[in-house]
Amino acid sequence: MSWIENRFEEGLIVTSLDWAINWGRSSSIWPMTFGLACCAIEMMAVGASRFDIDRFGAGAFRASPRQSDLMIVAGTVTYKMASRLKRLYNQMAEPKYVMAMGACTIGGGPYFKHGYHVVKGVDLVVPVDIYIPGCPPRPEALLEGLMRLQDKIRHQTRAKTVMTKAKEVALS
Amino acid sequence: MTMADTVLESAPDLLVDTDRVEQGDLRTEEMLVNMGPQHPSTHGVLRVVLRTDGEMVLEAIPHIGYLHRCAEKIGESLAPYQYIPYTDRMDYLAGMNNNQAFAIAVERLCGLEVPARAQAIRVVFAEFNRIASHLVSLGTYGLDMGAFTPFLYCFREREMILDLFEAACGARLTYSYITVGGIHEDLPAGWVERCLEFLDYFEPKIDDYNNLLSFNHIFVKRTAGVGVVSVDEAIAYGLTGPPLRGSGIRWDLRKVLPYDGYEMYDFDVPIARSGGTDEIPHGVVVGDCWSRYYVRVLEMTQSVRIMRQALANLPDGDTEAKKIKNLKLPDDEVYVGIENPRGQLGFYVRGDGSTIPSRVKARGPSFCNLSITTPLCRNVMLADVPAIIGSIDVVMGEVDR
Amino acid sequence: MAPEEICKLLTTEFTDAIVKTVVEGAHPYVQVSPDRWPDVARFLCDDSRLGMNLLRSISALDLLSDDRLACVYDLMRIVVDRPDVLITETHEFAIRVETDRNEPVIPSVADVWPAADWHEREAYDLMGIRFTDHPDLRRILCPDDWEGYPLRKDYEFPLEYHGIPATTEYELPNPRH
Amino acid sequence: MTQFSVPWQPRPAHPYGMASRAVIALAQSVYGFAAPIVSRFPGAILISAVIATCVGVWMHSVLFGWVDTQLIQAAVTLPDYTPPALSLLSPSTWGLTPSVIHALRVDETVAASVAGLLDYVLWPVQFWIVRDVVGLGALFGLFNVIPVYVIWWERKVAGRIQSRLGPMRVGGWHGWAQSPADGIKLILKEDLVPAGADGPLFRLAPYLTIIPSLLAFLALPFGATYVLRELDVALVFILGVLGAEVVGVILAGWASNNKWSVYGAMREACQMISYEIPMGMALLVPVICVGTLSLSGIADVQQGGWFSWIAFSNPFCFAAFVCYFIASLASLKRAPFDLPEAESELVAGFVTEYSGFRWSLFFFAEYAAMFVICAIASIVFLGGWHSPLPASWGGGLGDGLLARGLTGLLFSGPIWLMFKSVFLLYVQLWLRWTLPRIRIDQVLYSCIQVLLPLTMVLVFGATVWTWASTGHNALWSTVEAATRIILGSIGLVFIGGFIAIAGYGFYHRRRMVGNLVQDVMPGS
Repeated sequence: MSWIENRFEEGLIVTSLDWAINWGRSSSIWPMTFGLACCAIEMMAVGASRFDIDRFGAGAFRASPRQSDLMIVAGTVTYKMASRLKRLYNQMAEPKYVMAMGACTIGGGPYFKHGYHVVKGVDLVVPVDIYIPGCPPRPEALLEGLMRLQDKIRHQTRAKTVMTKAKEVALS
Repeated sequence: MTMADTVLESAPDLLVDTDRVEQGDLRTEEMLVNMGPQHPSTHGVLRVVLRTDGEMVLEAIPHIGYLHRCAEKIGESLAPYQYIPYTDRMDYLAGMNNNQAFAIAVERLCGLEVPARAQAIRVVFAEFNRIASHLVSLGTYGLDMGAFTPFLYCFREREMILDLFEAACGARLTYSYITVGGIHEDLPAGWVERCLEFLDYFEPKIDDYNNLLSFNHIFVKRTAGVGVVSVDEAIAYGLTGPPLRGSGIRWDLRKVLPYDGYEMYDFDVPIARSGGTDEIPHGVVVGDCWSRYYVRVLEMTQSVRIMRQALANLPDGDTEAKKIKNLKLPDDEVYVGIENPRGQLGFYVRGDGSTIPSRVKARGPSFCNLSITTPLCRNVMLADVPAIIGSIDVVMGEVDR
Repeated sequence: MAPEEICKLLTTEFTDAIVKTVVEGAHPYVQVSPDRWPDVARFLCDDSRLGMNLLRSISALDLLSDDRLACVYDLMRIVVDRPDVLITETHEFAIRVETDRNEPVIPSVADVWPAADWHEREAYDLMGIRFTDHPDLRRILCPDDWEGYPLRKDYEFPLEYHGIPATTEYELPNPRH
Repeated sequence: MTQFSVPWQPRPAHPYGMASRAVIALAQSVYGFAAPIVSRFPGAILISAVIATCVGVWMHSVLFGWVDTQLIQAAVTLPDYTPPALSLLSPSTWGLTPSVIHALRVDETVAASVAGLLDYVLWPVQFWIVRDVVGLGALFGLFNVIPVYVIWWERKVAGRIQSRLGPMRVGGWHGWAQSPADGIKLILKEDLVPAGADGPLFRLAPYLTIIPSLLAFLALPFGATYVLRELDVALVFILGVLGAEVVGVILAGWASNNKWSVYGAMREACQMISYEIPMGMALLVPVICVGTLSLSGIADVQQGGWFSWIAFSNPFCFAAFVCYFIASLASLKRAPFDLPEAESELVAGFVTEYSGFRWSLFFFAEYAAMFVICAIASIVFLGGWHSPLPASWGGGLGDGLLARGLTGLLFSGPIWLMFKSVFLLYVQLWLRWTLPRIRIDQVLYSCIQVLLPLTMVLVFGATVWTWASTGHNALWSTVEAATRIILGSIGLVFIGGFIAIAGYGFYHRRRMVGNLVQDVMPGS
């Protein structure tokens, strides 16, 4: 969408387009089948009968990173895995989102102090959109994370954003 | 230079199977394929390098360590009661059993006496967790075979088990309920009744799984006679649990070296039988994937039996041993093995007189069971590799620790 | 067989190989000198009285105060003569092999118990013990280019690995990259 | 990384112009008016949109028919009619001009000025090119709508089979807008071509896959008059064209530079080429019995109601129907033959490296081909667009507009073909979510060792049966009638049993799952 982004002022056409695109994207977030550790079991539970993430259109778990929009990093990331994780992230097609699920991916979690082989937070490897705390987070928490991600997507715009001084500072 | 030669040069330890060339078979190019660490059927982050000739897998070499979370280093840095939560995260499908194994190891080391009520409750939860773990194993094995629906049925029942776990200890997956010297807290009011209600509901469901998956003709065709492990091979590679019983040996640590009062309960140790007898489908060989799978199904019935007995006569009394504050570990060592859903889970704990052990070694059943992958996946079809790995039922958290 | 009988049997068979026997305590074991260890292992596995066919675990120990490394082999017997009968008897025993900390070498027993293959690789990976005649002695858990042996008591944690900061005291980078 | 605006801060006020404000106010009021209705009756809107589409298709067919019968036939009989010479400037063979049309519509009751306009509207309809464009537009719409809603429906069916709900939120009523949302997302997703891939071939492959299934729609009759091109060899054409799909798949697998893709492509090639043979042989059985390759011709034979359907005409056709259905599952790579995209073995099969729009083209092709294959099964074996009631009963209704509508609804019309195809599609989905996957050697075994000899026997048997029935022997006619009644009754029992079991399951759905589940499982 780079050919249209940041070209036009906000107006009826641009905002309607925004609404349609954001609606499509937020309603169809396909996660990647990518479980690392304990949290992956809760991720499977989210896809299963009681919680059923498919209700929100996010139930089409894709095995190939090319077709998935969301990487749920579910579990501890180790140094041996980090390069693979980064590679998987690079293989995903834009727009792509990353969810750090669980304490280990947020900042090493219980393995922070003595875990010589554990990455202290997946945001050191790939950029993260949503952090879901818990060890492991309950399925409801993962669903809540999905809602927050949908909120985030709904606030995207392709219009020229007005750069305030505060934003410049925040983005720099 | 063919592609096969290139592969062989880069990996000289992979030798070409000369028999097949001598037979005058059509010689095709070999290919090295990387399965995992992100692959739907590797049950986590297992990586298997396959040397294939078309659809035939000539050799499969597992690479592990993608989830190495330094559990043993942490074990020698923390006091035992602090280490209990880490054992949950080793075999995250059977947290209760892991808690139990480490707790028993420390108790034997320090000579702690566990009250009878705590022991009975431990048995209830260990068996309950065995059912939950086998349900996941069943479901994901169905997934490996391409049947999606049994997975969701298994998870539906597992959610109810997790509800009961939650009522007891507040966690769905990482319980830390069984702790050194007993259990954390007594059962909440009404728990036993709810649990019995669930068992009544659950027992007939096992027949449903059998009708849907176990005796499905396609499923039997896919798994029967595939990945046969002989008795000697199984013992030599240190296989324990359902893979060992799937090879036809009635070996169960709950019977051989009973712990936590398992000698008081009446239960069978199911083993695999060959096809054609007792409603076992034709084509099944003792030691194949189907046998390993079916042993798990039968074990669930036995677990229900044990739970009913344990719940029927729960003794009264304390749930925690005395003197467990500031537990000093003596200058001694101990190795304790218990029967985890996946096999023999052993903890080697060595104390040095302080509150922190000087060495904690976990012997994961999946770690040993997985080591048989290479001999099993020799000259099989590509589709058999998920069948074999799934039937071993590995949990990478415990393989890599 | 009780642990005492096993100790007795081993001391009569291998007088020169046995360094120490510990019978009391929760974990009876016999310490074997490294150079005779493969023979002892073969005897333990093949002898009809012992028949220790299941190698349960290999635990590598770091005895920093003695400047030694050790391996504890936990063994067990599974009777396979009468299949289809519930096995209720067994015996378990442990063997300990110590080696020098600076030049840790122990002969491999992977040909006796194939299960030892991965256990020895793990001991090599985490404790740095070299097993001679091992079929494929590579690191198993840590990456191939990992430095040091993490389970040693004097192991220093890495400060970074392939550009990823690993210390617990780093400045948080901008998560937006 | 996609750039986000900072979401949690209020936007600064925008300096809109007067006109923009008015437009926004108008848009807001329209939306505010429409939103409650759209959100309250989305199901009704969806259903009425479907009905409107059907009505639209039906209307233009009626229009074409009217032009054919009323104008062209009448024009030819006009005394001063001279057919113009064919040339590039006047491509019509009839040379109807607005004035001729006006002269022909003598019984016009509409006001003269409107009628004059109507002449000009009707004028282009006589040209085939115009009709083709309209027909192609309708077909293309159908081609887009069918996969979109089959995918949504599959997710719902899968959810129900698995005791969960499936899409529920997107668009409101039961997530009916799920597939359009997926479509928007997929179209806007980055179009990746892997570095090692063969770029041009990689880009070409999805189109090579989707064009065959689009072409198959050209010759597929939806009803007696609803066909774009009536071909004498429609059956062979559709089978051949669908078989060409494999070229795109192999190309996709090969050009991706991914080993899993190659595996998927090779499996697909091997499976599809081997199963084309039993599939074609199974279709040969009814062709031998009927004696035509034209789909309309085959369907016309079966207008005598339930017992005249080819599947029930003799035992060989009945068996051929079963063989055809199994073989079609394999050649469509549906479960239990979904090896080319077996998730647990090959990550995503031949589409592993495809993203976004190109990937969705593969999916569209697959679901459209599914529909075509099911439609062929219904035409060739299950009476096509005829209902279980004999079509001749429709004659009694008269020739009015309403009567024609009722005939289409009750006796023979495209809605019946749609209904039958969708039922067969449902059976495919049902199998997909119930059965495990079989192995590649078993796939080939069941083709070469089981299905192929079986269909050969069936072809031979059908030949003998047809030869025997040409003699007009009274005894043989009795045998034939008895066979029809027996097989038709078996079919009735099957359908009745299916409806009974489904109804029983639906009625007792709570009790069957168990009381304990009721409170905690929303989907059961």
